[in-house]
Amino acid sequence: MPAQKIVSPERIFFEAPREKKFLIGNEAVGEAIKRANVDVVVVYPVTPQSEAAHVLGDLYAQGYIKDYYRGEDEFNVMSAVAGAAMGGVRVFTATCGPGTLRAFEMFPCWAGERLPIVCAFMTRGVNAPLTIQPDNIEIGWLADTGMLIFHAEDPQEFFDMILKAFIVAEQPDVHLPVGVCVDGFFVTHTREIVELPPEDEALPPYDPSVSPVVTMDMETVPVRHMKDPFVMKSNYISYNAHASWQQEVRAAAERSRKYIAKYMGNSVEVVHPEAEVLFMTSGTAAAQARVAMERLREEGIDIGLAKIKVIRPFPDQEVMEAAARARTIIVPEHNITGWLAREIKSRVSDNAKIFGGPRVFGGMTMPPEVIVTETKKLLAERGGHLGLRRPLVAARG
Amino acid sequence: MKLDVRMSGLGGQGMVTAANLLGMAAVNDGNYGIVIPFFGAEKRLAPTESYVRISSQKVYEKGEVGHPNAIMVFHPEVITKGKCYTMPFYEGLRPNGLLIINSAQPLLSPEDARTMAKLNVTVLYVPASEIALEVADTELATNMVLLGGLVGATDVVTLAGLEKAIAQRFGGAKFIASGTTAALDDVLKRKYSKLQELLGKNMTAISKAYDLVKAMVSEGAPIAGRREVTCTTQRA
Amino acid sequence: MSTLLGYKHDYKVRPGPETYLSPSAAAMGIVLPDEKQGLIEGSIVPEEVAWEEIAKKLLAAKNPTLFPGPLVLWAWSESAVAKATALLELVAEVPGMKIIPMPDYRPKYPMINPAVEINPNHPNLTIWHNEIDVCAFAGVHCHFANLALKIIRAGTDCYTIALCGQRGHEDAMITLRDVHAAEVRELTETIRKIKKG
Amino acid sequence: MEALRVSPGYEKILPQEYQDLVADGPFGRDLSVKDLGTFKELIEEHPLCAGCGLGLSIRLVVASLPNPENTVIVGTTGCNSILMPQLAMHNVHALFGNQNAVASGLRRALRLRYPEKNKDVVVVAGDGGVADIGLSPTLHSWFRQEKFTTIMLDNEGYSNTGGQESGMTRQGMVVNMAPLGKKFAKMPFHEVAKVANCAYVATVTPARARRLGQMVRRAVLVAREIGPTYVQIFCPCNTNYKFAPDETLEKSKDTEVTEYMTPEAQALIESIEKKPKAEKVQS
Repeated sequence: MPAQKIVSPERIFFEAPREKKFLIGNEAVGEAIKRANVDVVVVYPVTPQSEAAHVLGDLYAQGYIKDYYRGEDEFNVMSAVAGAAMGGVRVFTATCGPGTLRAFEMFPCWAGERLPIVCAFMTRGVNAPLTIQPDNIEIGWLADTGMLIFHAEDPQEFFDMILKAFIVAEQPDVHLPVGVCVDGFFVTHTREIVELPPEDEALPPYDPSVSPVVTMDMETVPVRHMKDPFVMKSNYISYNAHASWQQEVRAAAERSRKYIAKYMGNSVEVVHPEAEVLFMTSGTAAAQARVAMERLREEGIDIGLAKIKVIRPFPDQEVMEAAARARTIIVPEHNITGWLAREIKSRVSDNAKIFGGPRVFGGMTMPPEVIVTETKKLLAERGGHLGLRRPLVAARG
Repeated sequence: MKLDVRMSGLGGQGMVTAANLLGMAAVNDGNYGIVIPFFGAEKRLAPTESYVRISSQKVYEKGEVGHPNAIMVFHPEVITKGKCYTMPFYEGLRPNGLLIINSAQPLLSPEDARTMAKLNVTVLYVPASEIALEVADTELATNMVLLGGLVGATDVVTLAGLEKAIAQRFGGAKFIASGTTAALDDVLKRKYSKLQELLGKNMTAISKAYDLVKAMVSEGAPIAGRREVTCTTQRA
Repeated sequence: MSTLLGYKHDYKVRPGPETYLSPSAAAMGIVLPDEKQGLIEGSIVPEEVAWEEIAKKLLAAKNPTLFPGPLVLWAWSESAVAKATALLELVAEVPGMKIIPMPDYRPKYPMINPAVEINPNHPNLTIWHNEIDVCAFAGVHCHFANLALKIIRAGTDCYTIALCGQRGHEDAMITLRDVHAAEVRELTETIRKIKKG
Repeated sequence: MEALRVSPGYEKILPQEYQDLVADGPFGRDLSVKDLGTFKELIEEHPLCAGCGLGLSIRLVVASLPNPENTVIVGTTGCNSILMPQLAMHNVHALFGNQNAVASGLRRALRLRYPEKNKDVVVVAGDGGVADIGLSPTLHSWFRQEKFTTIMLDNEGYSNTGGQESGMTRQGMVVNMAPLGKKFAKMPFHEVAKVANCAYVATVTPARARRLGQMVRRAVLVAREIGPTYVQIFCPCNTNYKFAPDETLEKSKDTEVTEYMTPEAQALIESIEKKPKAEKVQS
């Protein structure tokens, strides 16, 4: 490995010259970790994350990561990185689908323990029947763990979000785990142009001394400390302590908004904000919707796109603002539950105008043609009472 | 400029490598490329596909190419025995598109041939495995020959861009490949004592097919629209 | 997140008792101050304004109390000792100001002696027992300070002040951020000035 | 020990128990079980049942640590975890059964941050936590040769949840969830530890307090230098097995005291124990 110099996060994120590479998402993970000054990685292989797990091993062999091992399963991987984070070092891991579910007990535990762990989720479907294919149903489940959740559209965004996740996570007033999610295969195995800052520059190291909780090293005061103390005596005081603790975890997520805005810009990217029809979506569904949007606009349909990059903390204000202008909102998703449509509908008061779909899952691709067709069908049905400024091209004969 | 390519073959024939090289070549030319492998747990000799989208504009679309402009068939059994992920193998092929088949002689059924004719598709037979054996002394270069054929027919990337891509892919820089692909890489690298030799042989295979296909195109006449073209080597 | 059914805007961080389970101020839209700023009852002000308000509150209190936490009670670093020393000077400047420590964060078993210590899981017991009307937190790890400040707001009428070494506490009625020894001394100086009139 | 030095001017403000800890605590003093009663212990009050053998065992374990000022305890769900908040040391409760995975990460982190100090990590967990729900991380940490000690407090069942059968319950015992008597033998876990390449394995009881202390100390020192170590402490639960609190010590004698060590561990122990105490390295 080249000798790395420590530079400011701003330098890496915004200022350093970038070089074009042609990478798959799993390689982009390695490129991010190479520059992230990570101390400990523990990881377990699971398709489609495995290549990233290999790359992380290579980075350990090259000296970019100080300690690394293949854990015994995802629950214990998430436990091991928690232990390392409690010991005051920067950690990273990655999993997906069945691994996410196997590990699940640890995610609210990370948040409750205020551990700034960054975990990549290369989402995939869950059994049964067996699948290894893309499907982001797990993001909906992760959303209520107390973790911050980002959703990247492509390898470039995956790279940038992972690096930025460390800096957002480690703010003393935030200090929460961050899940950086992508749609498995569509990002992990897709090769695209990724622009990278120099590999001889790295983020400043994690500083455990500004942690809002006690680092478990017998150096941090107070030495009389259990992480985390039981507040489970059967009385009102204990219940209130636990309730307040949960609120504080959510409050920390609220505080992250300032840093997310600073480092990641808007949590919602809007294209054609004035449009009367809006795709509101996330991840690779946004990529597919971009293509569908262009085709529909070529046909004269006034349609735009709002891509939601941050799922937690959910960008309520930005979503409400984007939604306010549109008369019809369509939410394409890569899962059967429609967790994103649910999130959006719960924020927008006139939510009868929000349509969840099209949805594909189980590994199916979402061809832009399908989004185009479904959109036209919907608009044809709604056209009459939409008060559209001009007639729609209806697909239905 | 925009070209969507689907490559169909059997696991181990280098569809993913070819797709990567094509995408890398496009990027080397200053264009945009997006390469998608077939997502599966399938193994060697199992039906496999890979996909490339090339454009002068940024490409957003992910997932398999459902409506290709060009289909490359790496193994005759994709057609004759239906060993193909997409059924039939030409499903979604756009009108006026291109179909390149690794075969010395025509093997489309009369029915498929009629369908291709109706779509005004150019069907190009290239004896890629034979050429690979002849110029590179290994069938593992079949993918290179087919790439040469595609470029000869479409000029979607430059030969210089492709040559650079081959150096990037095999030139020792870290490249993340699946376990099986990595194993086949090792076979190739063992075959040639020097890396330069491997790069040279690959490029020769590409050029050979490129020249053959170019030669089939009469001066100034576009290849699209010709019905069935059989490229033959001198030996064949 | 909240047991309050009101709108987020216009939320003020004021002495309680507020409700059965108070919301966190962050959930009610209160944001932390930036550098050189403070927060008074949820509103951002220049830090000098916050110093002055803290000084007034402490001087007007019947029973002002400093709650020093582990980060200043224990001499684990030079800056910790410096802040601890500066805090003692501040306490000396406020007539009748007491010190009740928060030596650690574990729930006390079998019972706490609220006369001699405060605990983040049930800080209200110490507030009630000592009839504390204005308190200042310093040197408490931020997570535990927030727990305590919120529980105090929920169940007592105590006015809370946070002298935070990090980014501040929106759950306090007045918070400063980046408070180290020098900043404590600035505050002490403000107290002296106000005492002089 | 810097973390237990009082800031000037605050000495008298601290509650008495902290003043005692500062003045008479065991940190940096190389004390052992035989010194009990002469120093402020790291665990005193606790909410466990009267006569609890597990509470006594933890008291003895903590008093035997060679380096308490640099030791972090990792526990797990169970009766022991009800006691742990009272422990005057850094100790971790993450979840039920993941203690050896947490300890693996923690030990590696502390080694990275303090390469010059002997930061010891000691797992203290019940039989259900170690051998049932935590079996995989326990064994894998041993196979990986993680350098920390695992101490099982074997009370032969799940006491915290109300007295259910565990893998360590003896065959034939009628307890909750084994209404017809436990149908298979007590897991031979100390034998498992040897097969899984632990460098030091001991079984003991709080009835043999000084021997327990010696074994814990040896286990921690071997783990620091060589590899994983395991101590199994038999401390039956008087509440669930329904004997009187004052019978605990008598009942806990019902086990074999055994000690196993690899030749490498034996050499290390001999080299340490033949040195006079004053020469021992303290950090």
